[in-house]
Amino acid sequence: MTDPHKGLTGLLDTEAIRKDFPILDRRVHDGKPLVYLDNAATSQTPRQVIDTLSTYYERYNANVHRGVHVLAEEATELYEGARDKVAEFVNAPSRDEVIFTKNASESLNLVANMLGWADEPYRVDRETEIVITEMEHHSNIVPWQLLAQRTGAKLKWFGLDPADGTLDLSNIEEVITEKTKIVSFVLVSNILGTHNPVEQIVRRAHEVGALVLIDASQAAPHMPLDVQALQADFVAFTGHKMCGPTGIGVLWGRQELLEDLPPFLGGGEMIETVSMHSSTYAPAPHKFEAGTPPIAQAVGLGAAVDYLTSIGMEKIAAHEKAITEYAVRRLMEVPDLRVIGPTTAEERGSAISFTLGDIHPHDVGQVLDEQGIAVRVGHHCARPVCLRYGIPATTRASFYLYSTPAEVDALVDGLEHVRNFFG
Amino acid sequence: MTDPHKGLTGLLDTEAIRKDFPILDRRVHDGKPLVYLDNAATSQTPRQVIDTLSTYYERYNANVHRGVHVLAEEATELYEGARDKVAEFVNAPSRDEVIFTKNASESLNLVANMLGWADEPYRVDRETEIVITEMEHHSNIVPWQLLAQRTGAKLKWFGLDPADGTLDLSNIEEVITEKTKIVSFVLVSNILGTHNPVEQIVRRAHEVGALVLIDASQAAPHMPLDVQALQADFVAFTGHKMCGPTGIGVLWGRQELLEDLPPFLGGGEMIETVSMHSSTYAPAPHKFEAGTPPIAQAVGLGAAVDYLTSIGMEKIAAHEKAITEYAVRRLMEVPDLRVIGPTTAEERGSAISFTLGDIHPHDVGQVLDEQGIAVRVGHHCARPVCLRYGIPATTRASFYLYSTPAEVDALVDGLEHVRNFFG
Amino acid sequence: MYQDVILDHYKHPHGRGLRPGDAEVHHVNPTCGDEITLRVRYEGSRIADVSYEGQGCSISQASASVLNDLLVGKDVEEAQRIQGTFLELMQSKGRIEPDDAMEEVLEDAVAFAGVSKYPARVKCALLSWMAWKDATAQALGDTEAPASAEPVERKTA
Amino acid sequence: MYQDVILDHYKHPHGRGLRPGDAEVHHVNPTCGDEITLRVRYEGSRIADVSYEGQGCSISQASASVLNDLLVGKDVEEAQRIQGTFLELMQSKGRIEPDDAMEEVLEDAVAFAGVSKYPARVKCALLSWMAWKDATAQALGDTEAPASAEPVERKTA
Ligand SMILES: Cc1ncc(COP(=O)(O)O)c(C=O)c1O
Ligand SMILES: Cc1ncc(COP(=O)(O)O)c(C=O)c1O
Repeated sequence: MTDPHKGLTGLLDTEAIRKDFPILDRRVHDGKPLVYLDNAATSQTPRQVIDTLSTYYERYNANVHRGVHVLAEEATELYEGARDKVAEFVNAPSRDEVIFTKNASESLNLVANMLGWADEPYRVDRETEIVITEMEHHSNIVPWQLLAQRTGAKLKWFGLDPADGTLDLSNIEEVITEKTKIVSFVLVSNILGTHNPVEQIVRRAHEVGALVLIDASQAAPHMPLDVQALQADFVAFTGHKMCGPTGIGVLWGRQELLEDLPPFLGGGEMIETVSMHSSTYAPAPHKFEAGTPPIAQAVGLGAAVDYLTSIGMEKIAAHEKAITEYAVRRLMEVPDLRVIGPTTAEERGSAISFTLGDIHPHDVGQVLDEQGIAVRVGHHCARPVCLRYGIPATTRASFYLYSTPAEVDALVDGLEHVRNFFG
Repeated sequence: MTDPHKGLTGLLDTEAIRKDFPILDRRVHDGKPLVYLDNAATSQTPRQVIDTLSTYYERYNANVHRGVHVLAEEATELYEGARDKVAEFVNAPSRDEVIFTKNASESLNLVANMLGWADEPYRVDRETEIVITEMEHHSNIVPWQLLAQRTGAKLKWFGLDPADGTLDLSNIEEVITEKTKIVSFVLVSNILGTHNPVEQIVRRAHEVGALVLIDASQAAPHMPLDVQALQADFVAFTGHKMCGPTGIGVLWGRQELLEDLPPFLGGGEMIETVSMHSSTYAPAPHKFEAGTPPIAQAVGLGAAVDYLTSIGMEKIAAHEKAITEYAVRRLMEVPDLRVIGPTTAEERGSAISFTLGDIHPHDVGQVLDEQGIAVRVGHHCARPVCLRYGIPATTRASFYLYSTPAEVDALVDGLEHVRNFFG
Repeated sequence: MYQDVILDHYKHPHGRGLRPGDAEVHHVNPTCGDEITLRVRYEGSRIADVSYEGQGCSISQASASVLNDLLVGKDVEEAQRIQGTFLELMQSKGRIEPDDAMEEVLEDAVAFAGVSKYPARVKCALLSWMAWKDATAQALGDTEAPASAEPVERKTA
Repeated sequence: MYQDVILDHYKHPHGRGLRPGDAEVHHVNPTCGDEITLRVRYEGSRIADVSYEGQGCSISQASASVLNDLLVGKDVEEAQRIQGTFLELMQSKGRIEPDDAMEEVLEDAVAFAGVSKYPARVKCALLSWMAWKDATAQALGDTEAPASAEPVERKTA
């Protein structure tokens, strides 16, 4: 028997890495080993992060800022230290450009709301236009629909070419115009895996003076991210997809913008001085962090960033590229399987959506689950993509630094079983 | 020597309880035992909650809702189970009335924003008025200032009587009028400790058809809370002050209102169906929970609620009452000490603010800290109260279920030391 | 959860296809995209036909087939009782073990007991039943108006 | 952090009280409510007086007293060097152990080295120094205009 994994290069030492993730030892459905291929929905949490959270609550827990006692000072240092780590992780020019939110969705809504309440030249109103794309996650669609409804602005979008799962930018000059105030798009699609051409979109947006927000939720966990290289004005991502805890997200924004733009949520921590008649606001990032922040979660995200950095984002990207290449190749061998999205491993993320003949994704997912294989089925919060492809849903397998070629094999075998079961 | 604690009744078995809180064993500043009296800022976290968080990440972590694999189902059950627990904890008529947010500040902002975007009869606009009080936390002031600025509504408030730290409701009929759309006030003040007269305010508000939002951030941790008995329309509180993790808050709201009111943040999880042209929203509570929620944090809050319930909220309230009574009595014996707020233990919470002669609270707090005693100093995110009293700041000691009379003694001794030090 | 009975109905659905009816509804499960178009035809209070077209998972398709088997020929009151029992079973979270009495009422539909353990799938199983309930309300509400030869077409999304 | 030097200055502040000046500023530390009103008087580029009134913690009060000691009589350029050194010390997070050279420049102000370990208190120590910097900018900016007998009063919140 020839080794089916021969020729796969750039793989990480997953045997060692998997030891860091207690959940990967779990058995489900009467002792079947868990094959976790739902990483685009949420990643698993390494021991290092879990321990950081416990230690935080066991030794340092206090409310941050302004406290003069030891715990408050230590908790503040840990919280602000996490900001330093995240700033470095995305190569932010300044730590004050890193805003902690509760998830990527809040980050995206935060920008939409700032622009709705902003003064000129940023203000989105009935004279202006908002641009998104047809492959956005609902979290990068609905906030803009709400903003458009509430301000009278016009919402426009780039269409999707179903042939290869890429954006149709042929009409970029008509879509992004002098009226455009903001262009918000996903760096790597969570449903298609498509990696979008940042430079072309950013260039056109800045040409007309529009701001650019990049949804990097599916990028930050998987590749080196450099907000300066992206040349965007805002970048959003979420902790729970990058080995961090739930309840923490990030918005990076350019300092001048954060200074100029109005606050979103009001409350403790985000103020400079308050009287009953009026208030002034703290400088960014605090201006955008109302109330007690997700302290432990930020600290946990800091630990996740340390963990990922210790392995190396370049290496993680190479590992995933090898796995994705292998997975695409093996999946295309499954009869009746149709990949929804790019069919190369170049310029794509590690989430792979597909349909399997007439078998409904719910059934595919359920029968895979019975074999211990966790995939996601549905519209993956990107229903417009399904509408465009004329399908109700897809099955999606998505990989991470601990995924192995053997798990790809298990998926392919599982799909054979699904076909026989419903055949 | 007579036992100074004689006659204190209703105390909990703090020796047993303190074993649940690892941080209470900490020593600071060269081995001094930690005396943690900053519970109004944040409470400490019992082992039971810390373990629940670890177990969540070690065994069940997955994104909730719509998943067909085991982990997704288990995580969903845990998350929604936490909602059941919180609903029961506050005696909500329906679990669907419990919305998870990131903190109390988000809960309060959520209501302000819903009302700003609502249709009649809820809509806050330039014809209408908003009522708050002078003793609110900044998180219940700034959102309304922002709403007033952005809609043109008029912001009014009940003043504070510095003589006894209570609200001046003598002009209630002029403050709450037919134009009032919302009355938002704090149940127990975090700076004064004042417990406000709910019934009178709610009666007047409902008489004129205004909605009532109660900020129960300092009440939910300390006493039985019954949203039905309060008769309010919305109640907000925060997890980290009630033995729960950071990064989780709650908004309870009446079902009909949650059905009628528009969403706030847009994104995944909060939708029913999305197309590029328009979207429809899921029923409450999901309508108000955009994006991946703070899953582990909600589960942790559920564990905190279990913990508090196992001890009994009535008993916790009785314990704190005894401690507070003792603390007020002992503090009043300290020369030059002036309690800012009610000086009885009746109808007050367990946060006690004071000034100590001319010694600035920063100095008081710092010298107490050197003795291992953690108190908070400053305006406690309630600067209008300080303005009203004509003081820059206060020192605040605040107690919880694990606080002991001996800790009160330590505080009083510490204050003596402060007086000598700066005397 | 995939009982043979369910797979059989999925692979060989009973009564599938749209035939004339007194009312038509279109129901969608927005979270997974399952769809059904369903018509009912009454003769007095007796269900003369339930016809349907749709796309969706095995559970939703098999459930429509079972519905057709169970309800056609029944009086509306009895059908509502059956629907109520099925709803109860599906909302039981796996806690109801169907007994003989229930099996008498639900026949093949007892095979769905296992589905009730999977919250994400309960809606699939109920899709056609909710559509039938809705169509019936429309059809019987309409009997007061003079009976028309053309089926009434209404859509509920 | 409470060095005797600091406590001494706190209890017996030097140069406290408002006297005539060329410029006046009012600075507030919004997070803790510390306030200072500070005037500077220049004779050419020489600091003839720094007078102040304020309320706040021992650190902010002692720091103003030390400032008065250090800067009155100095030329503005030298004063700015001293201010720069003090700022550097305060932002050192306890990492600078003042050496003799620094002590030469800062004199009593080296006692604040310990404060730099407490982020919440650094602002207190810097309050009067920031006010002085601001007042100086105003006073010297104004020397171009004909010198006036009345002090210029400006407020910066
Ligand atoms: C009375 C009151 N309201 C609101 C808040 C805000 O809570 P959080 O900071 O968790 O949003 C607090 C605590 O900081 C509070 O004491
Ligand atoms: C591309 C993309 N954007 C945004 C989000 C929203 O992230 P969150 O749910 O953490 O807010 C997700 C994940 O769900 C995503 O995949």
